[in-house]
Amino acid sequence: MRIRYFAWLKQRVGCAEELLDPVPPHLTSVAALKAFLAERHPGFAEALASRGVIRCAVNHDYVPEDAPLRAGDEVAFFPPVTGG
Amino acid sequence: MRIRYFAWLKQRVGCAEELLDPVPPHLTSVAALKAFLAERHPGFAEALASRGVIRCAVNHDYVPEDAPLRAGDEVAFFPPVTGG
Amino acid sequence: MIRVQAEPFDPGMELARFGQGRTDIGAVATFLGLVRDVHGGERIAAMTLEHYPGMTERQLAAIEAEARARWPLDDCLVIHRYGRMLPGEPIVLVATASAHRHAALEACAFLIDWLKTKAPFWKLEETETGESRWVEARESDEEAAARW
Amino acid sequence: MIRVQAEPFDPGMELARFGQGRTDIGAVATFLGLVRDVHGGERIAAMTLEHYPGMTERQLAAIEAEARARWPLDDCLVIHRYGRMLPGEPIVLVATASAHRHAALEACAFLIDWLKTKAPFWKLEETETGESRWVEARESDEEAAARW
Repeated sequence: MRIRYFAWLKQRVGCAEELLDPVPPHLTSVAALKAFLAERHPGFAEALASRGVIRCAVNHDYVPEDAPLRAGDEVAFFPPVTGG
Repeated sequence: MRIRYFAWLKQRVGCAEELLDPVPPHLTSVAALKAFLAERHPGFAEALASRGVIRCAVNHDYVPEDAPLRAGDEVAFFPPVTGG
Repeated sequence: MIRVQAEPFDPGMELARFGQGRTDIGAVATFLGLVRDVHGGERIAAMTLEHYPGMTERQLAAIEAEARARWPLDDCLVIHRYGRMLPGEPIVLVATASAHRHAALEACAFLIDWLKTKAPFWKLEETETGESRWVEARESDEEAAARW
Repeated sequence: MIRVQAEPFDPGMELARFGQGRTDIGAVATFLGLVRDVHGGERIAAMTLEHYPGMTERQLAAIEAEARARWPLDDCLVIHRYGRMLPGEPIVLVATASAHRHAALEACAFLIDWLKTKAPFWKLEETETGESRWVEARESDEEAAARW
């Protein structure tokens, strides 16, 4: 599973992407992955707690908290978008 | 007083403009002028009766029926506009 | 700025010029109206726009002033043609510039809606069979103008 | 059509090309977003747009498909840049073409509103003093997108 971070979240976490291989078997939902990454990266935990909603996309689509995850997924976390 | 007609109203009346000089003294409002022109031009009377609202402008501004008129005014009658 | 002219204009060039050299404009909205080759199911060969010189400029200037009073616009342009034109040719261009996108977008929609019901233009269509007919005003245009 | 690119584009040329050669389009609406030289009272020297390659194209295509499903569009173009750009440079262009003006205008406003809240771009501003800061998302953008 490939994890990607964008914008200021990338700076807070300290990396642009990381690979989970093998994927810990309990990471079957976005919520579980978030909790896992929050333990691994204090910056991620802080961002989740303090900067409002962190958006999540799986395989380039927005997904809710309870979305299921599979080993080959690309999961991205990022702040609210500011393009246009 | 200069009277102008536009679009299909011009064709119905049969002229683009006419001068009222001197202006009959009772033509002190748009309503009075309309009645006067309806007697003079059957096509104008018909248009007033059958084609919905004829718009009126005095000196290039839209005016209501009871707007007062003066001898030097330019008064225009025309169908609803269709530009843009 | 208001321009009423018989000559064709180049929408791309007008947009390129609009707000050129300025760096404080965040948003530009434009509306371009073109002659269509079909109307009411019939092929249109050409369109002639009659207008009321003098009143046209006065009404367009009033509509522009109203837009500038309602929205914080950095710039505003209305070009409207009169005379005979062919399908595909531009009839009208409205452009608005603002620091904020909703101001630009709304002012642009407002300008074309008001212009459609207040600017003294009348369209005469020529069908491919050689007939000429005046385009009827549409109630939906009055409703669109009334929402502002 | 969707274009995501680092290179600048020429809005005038894009508008000139858009719908070129067609005679069935009555209305073209465009929205152009530009880099402003001031934000939150501070002078901006440059702006860098980060994006999420792959997801950007996917989201923009979905937004375009949604617009085409909601309005009868003859054509639709979204160009969005990424990378570093200077004040006055174009960031985004949305263009819509339709037989009917309200379809073109509404679809254009919809596209930019949705794009603002769904397309994965993030603006990093450089102030004139050399500082960099990420632009905060605005609640008003969420509200604007929610009205559609």
